[in-house]
Amino acid sequence: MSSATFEKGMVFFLSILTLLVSSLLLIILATVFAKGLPALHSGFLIEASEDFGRAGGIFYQLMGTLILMTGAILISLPVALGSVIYQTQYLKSKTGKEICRQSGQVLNATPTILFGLVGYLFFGVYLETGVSWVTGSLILAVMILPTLQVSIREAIEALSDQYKETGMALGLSPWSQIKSIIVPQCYYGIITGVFLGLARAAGETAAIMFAATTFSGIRLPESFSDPVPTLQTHMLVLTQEAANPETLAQAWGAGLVLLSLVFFLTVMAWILRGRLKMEAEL
Amino acid sequence: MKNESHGVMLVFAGLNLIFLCCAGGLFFFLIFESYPILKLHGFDFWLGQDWWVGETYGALPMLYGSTLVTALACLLVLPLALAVAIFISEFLTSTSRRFVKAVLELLAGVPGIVYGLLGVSFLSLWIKDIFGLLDGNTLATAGCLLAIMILPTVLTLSEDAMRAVPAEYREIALGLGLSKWQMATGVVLPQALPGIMGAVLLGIGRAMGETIAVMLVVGSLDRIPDPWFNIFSSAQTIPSKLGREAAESIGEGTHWSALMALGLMLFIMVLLINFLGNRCLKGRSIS
Amino acid sequence: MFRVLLILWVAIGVIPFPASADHSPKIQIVGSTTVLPIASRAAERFEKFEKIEKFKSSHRLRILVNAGGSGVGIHSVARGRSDIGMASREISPSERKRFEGSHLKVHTVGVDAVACVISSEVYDAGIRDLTRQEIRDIYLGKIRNWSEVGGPDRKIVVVDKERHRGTRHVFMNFIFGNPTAKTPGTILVTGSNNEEQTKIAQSDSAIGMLSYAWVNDEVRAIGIRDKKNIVKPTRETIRKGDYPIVRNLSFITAGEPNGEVKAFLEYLKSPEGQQVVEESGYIPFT
Amino acid sequence: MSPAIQIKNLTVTYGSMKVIDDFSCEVKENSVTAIIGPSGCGKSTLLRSLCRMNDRIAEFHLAGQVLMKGENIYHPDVDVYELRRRVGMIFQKPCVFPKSIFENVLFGVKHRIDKKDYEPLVERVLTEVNLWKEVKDRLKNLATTLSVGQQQRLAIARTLAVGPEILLLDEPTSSLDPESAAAIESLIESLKTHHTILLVTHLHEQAEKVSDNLIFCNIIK
Repeated sequence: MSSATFEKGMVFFLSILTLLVSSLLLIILATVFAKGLPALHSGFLIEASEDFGRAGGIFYQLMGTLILMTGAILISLPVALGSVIYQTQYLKSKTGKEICRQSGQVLNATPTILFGLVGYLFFGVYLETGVSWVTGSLILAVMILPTLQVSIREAIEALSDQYKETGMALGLSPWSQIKSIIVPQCYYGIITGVFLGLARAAGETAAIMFAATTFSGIRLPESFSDPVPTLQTHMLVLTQEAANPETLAQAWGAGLVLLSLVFFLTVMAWILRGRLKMEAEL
Repeated sequence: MKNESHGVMLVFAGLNLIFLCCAGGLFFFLIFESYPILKLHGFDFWLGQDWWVGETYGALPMLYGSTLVTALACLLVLPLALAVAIFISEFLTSTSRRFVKAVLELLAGVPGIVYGLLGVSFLSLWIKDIFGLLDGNTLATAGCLLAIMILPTVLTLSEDAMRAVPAEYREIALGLGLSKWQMATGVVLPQALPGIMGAVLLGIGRAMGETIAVMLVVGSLDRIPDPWFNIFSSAQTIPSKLGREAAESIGEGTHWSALMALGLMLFIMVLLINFLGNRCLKGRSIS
Repeated sequence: MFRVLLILWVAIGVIPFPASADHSPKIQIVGSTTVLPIASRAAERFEKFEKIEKFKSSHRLRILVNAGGSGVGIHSVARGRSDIGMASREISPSERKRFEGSHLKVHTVGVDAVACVISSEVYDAGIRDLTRQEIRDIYLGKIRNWSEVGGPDRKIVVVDKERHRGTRHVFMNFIFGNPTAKTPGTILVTGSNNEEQTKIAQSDSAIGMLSYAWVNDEVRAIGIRDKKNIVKPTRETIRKGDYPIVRNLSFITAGEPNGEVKAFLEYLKSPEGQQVVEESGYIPFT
Repeated sequence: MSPAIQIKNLTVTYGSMKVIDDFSCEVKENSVTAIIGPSGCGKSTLLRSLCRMNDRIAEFHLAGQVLMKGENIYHPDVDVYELRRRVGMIFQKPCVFPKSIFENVLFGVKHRIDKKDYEPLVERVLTEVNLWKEVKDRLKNLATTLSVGQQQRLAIARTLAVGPEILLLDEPTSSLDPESAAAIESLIESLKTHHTILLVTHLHEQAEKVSDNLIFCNIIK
């Protein structure tokens, strides 16, 4: 078999593999969609769940996930923005920058279950926030910090030096430089980071499993110390009853809603990242 | 005007400090909380074979389970990722390349619980039937599920490593009359090898840390499988153990300290792997 | 541009904010998945029941129920992390010693039996009862195939529960005389009753332990044979006390309950409450 | 009356590379001084050192003295931002922000003066750089729509709005077409009545035409 046909064969074989891998997503989507659809009756998104999740809707679970997500961004955005601005504008020492970069990588690589453990211990037990949506938001905030920082840092570094030099030449103080040059110009980078952070916080289960959620009895949290039902933990409980068809259908329905939420946020981040590139070339 | 900008700098410095404390605090708490058990048991905590709450705490089964599951995932992913990465970076047009990359990024974003659901409803039943096992929740199921989960990450990073190979190398190869295939395997692949190593290591780091999907399909049996290489027996990994038992012992007691020691072990392993991975990604050889 | 970012940040902040409106009272209940159905159903009924002012508490009371197992229930009520702990087993001596300071008080609301359960396929193949010794050998890994106890020729899938679970305590206490017995024969460990029920239903040669109320046509309960007489777990045998593996289902409080917690516990002991226990498949206590 | 700028044996090194070696000169007030020399002889570095733009660069090291109105600008308790407002700098490639012309002009001062002074200031500086007639009715649209020559004049207007005494021009016309370059040169002559101007260029006739005195800068070996 001459080497030419061998090569053609190999390339063909690889193309099949690539097709297989990229169709993997479609297979996952199709299964979740096909399995989840029967559960999506009219009230699925607005009714409460009944009979331990075997029937009814997932309204409060969805609200719980949204509350945790937004709480996380609320806490994480200022810290991420502030720390990246400090690292790029004020921090000069090489070792200082290296330490910050390494800590960013540490936080990004840490298994999320450890955030749950140490987060619950520190926030829940030491700071007395107990099992509540506040603890959940704080844990998720720490978890998505690196995601936000990467996007913000990308946007700031993509900013051409010319703008900064011009700002400096005009004698702008660092704060006014940040306020009128850095933040406005990196606006899309920040928003992209927010959406990526939301997507990651929405899909996270291990970190909030025992720190922020409850099985039944709660609708909307009515105080800072109330836990919240979430889509993820609802799915976790239902998945453990996979033998019971109605429960499994509910789990798939919740999975479909969670997956579409995560995909929606990711696609929004892409659209904004597109604007970011366009912005940088302006 | 002078003190105003100084005050502002302090605010930003403060925010940066909070960020550093998060990273540092995590490590500190893990060490601080696992100190009691390490003092009590010392080394045989890591080597102890049986984990019986209240009596003895042996971390070996979890350690072994984690390593075996990750090794299995890595074994399945490596050839597939390498082959597909070559095809994407060398043989695909740029538009379809961008489309495949987008698909991969979406795949990487799928939450772990959805993979868990897929694993429980399909994978474990298939593996049970194919291999005629007693129960579908085994190391093999967890390994396959993890392979699917880390495939997008490893694939994207390896493909980036291959794209990072300078265009001149390709021109020289083509100039010498090599075919595209010979160029890909002869020039691009060896050049991109450190990057690919980095990609695989980062993939391993993520596989090690996955909790939910593994917890649902690994069978959570705190024992090393009787013939040690038997991947078709239930076992336990560190994150799965933490996920199952953390609620019971939260906050105090030797049980909690033992769990935190497990967490510390996982933390150090993942950090080491990640550190090596990032060094490779930067193209510096590991030596 | 900066203002827009600020407005977005504040807008995001508004979503979780309604969460901190009024502080209506709530009861936190954590613990055994066996007792959980009673607590959840009673909670729903009690909130409606309590609305017709029978127990005269003004605010809309919310009762939060969480799973985790008897061990978690006892630990969290003793540590004050929840108002009521659910347990389907007695408080162990080590727990009593450890949580002396919290003066744990046990309120029993029902009785339940732990059945030795097997997959329906094995049940249909003729296994109707086992001796205590046989079950012990299965969990010790001495018996590995159903054919050794007169069943089909299939390896036994020995399913065990997490160590701190109440159902396991009671079952192992009966089989081994030691609630935290080690079981080398185990093939698979599950957590909640629902997970165990699922595993046994999915398998065709499994053996496990499950509260009597969770038995269904996929997961069948078998009798305990003692030489000649066989005791099958039914309502009568449990009520009369013939069935050996029984336990109280109890709600545990740290010290004397008061206010809403007292009202809820009284409701559980009231006829309506016992009706909920009956509906959940357990035997009322009174 | 001490000269506007006094440089005494200035030596500037980047890490190991010596860029300026023992350079001294004086610049009289309200005059145009041109520094001529081939590219790479440290002209731009000299200019940037006069308004301390190089402070942020890690291996930058400066010896010698730079005095403005007798005051050493590298003295520790000199407020760098105050200094940069007194010394305006124009870059080779005009840089305008992706904002309206109006906002661009006010960029350096908008948080330091109140609203009612915006209109008159914009008109004054734009007429000073004789750009007012061309843009007065389209102040609101994006500055990036202007031609390169207009952008450079807008940049100068923006710097003038801050009210500097000294103007440093780093080859202001090298990226412009001849016609707008001539406009900039005539602008420099009109500006020298109220400002001290230091021009860096490699075009000899531009230097002779515009400047009062010349400084030759040679390549250090």
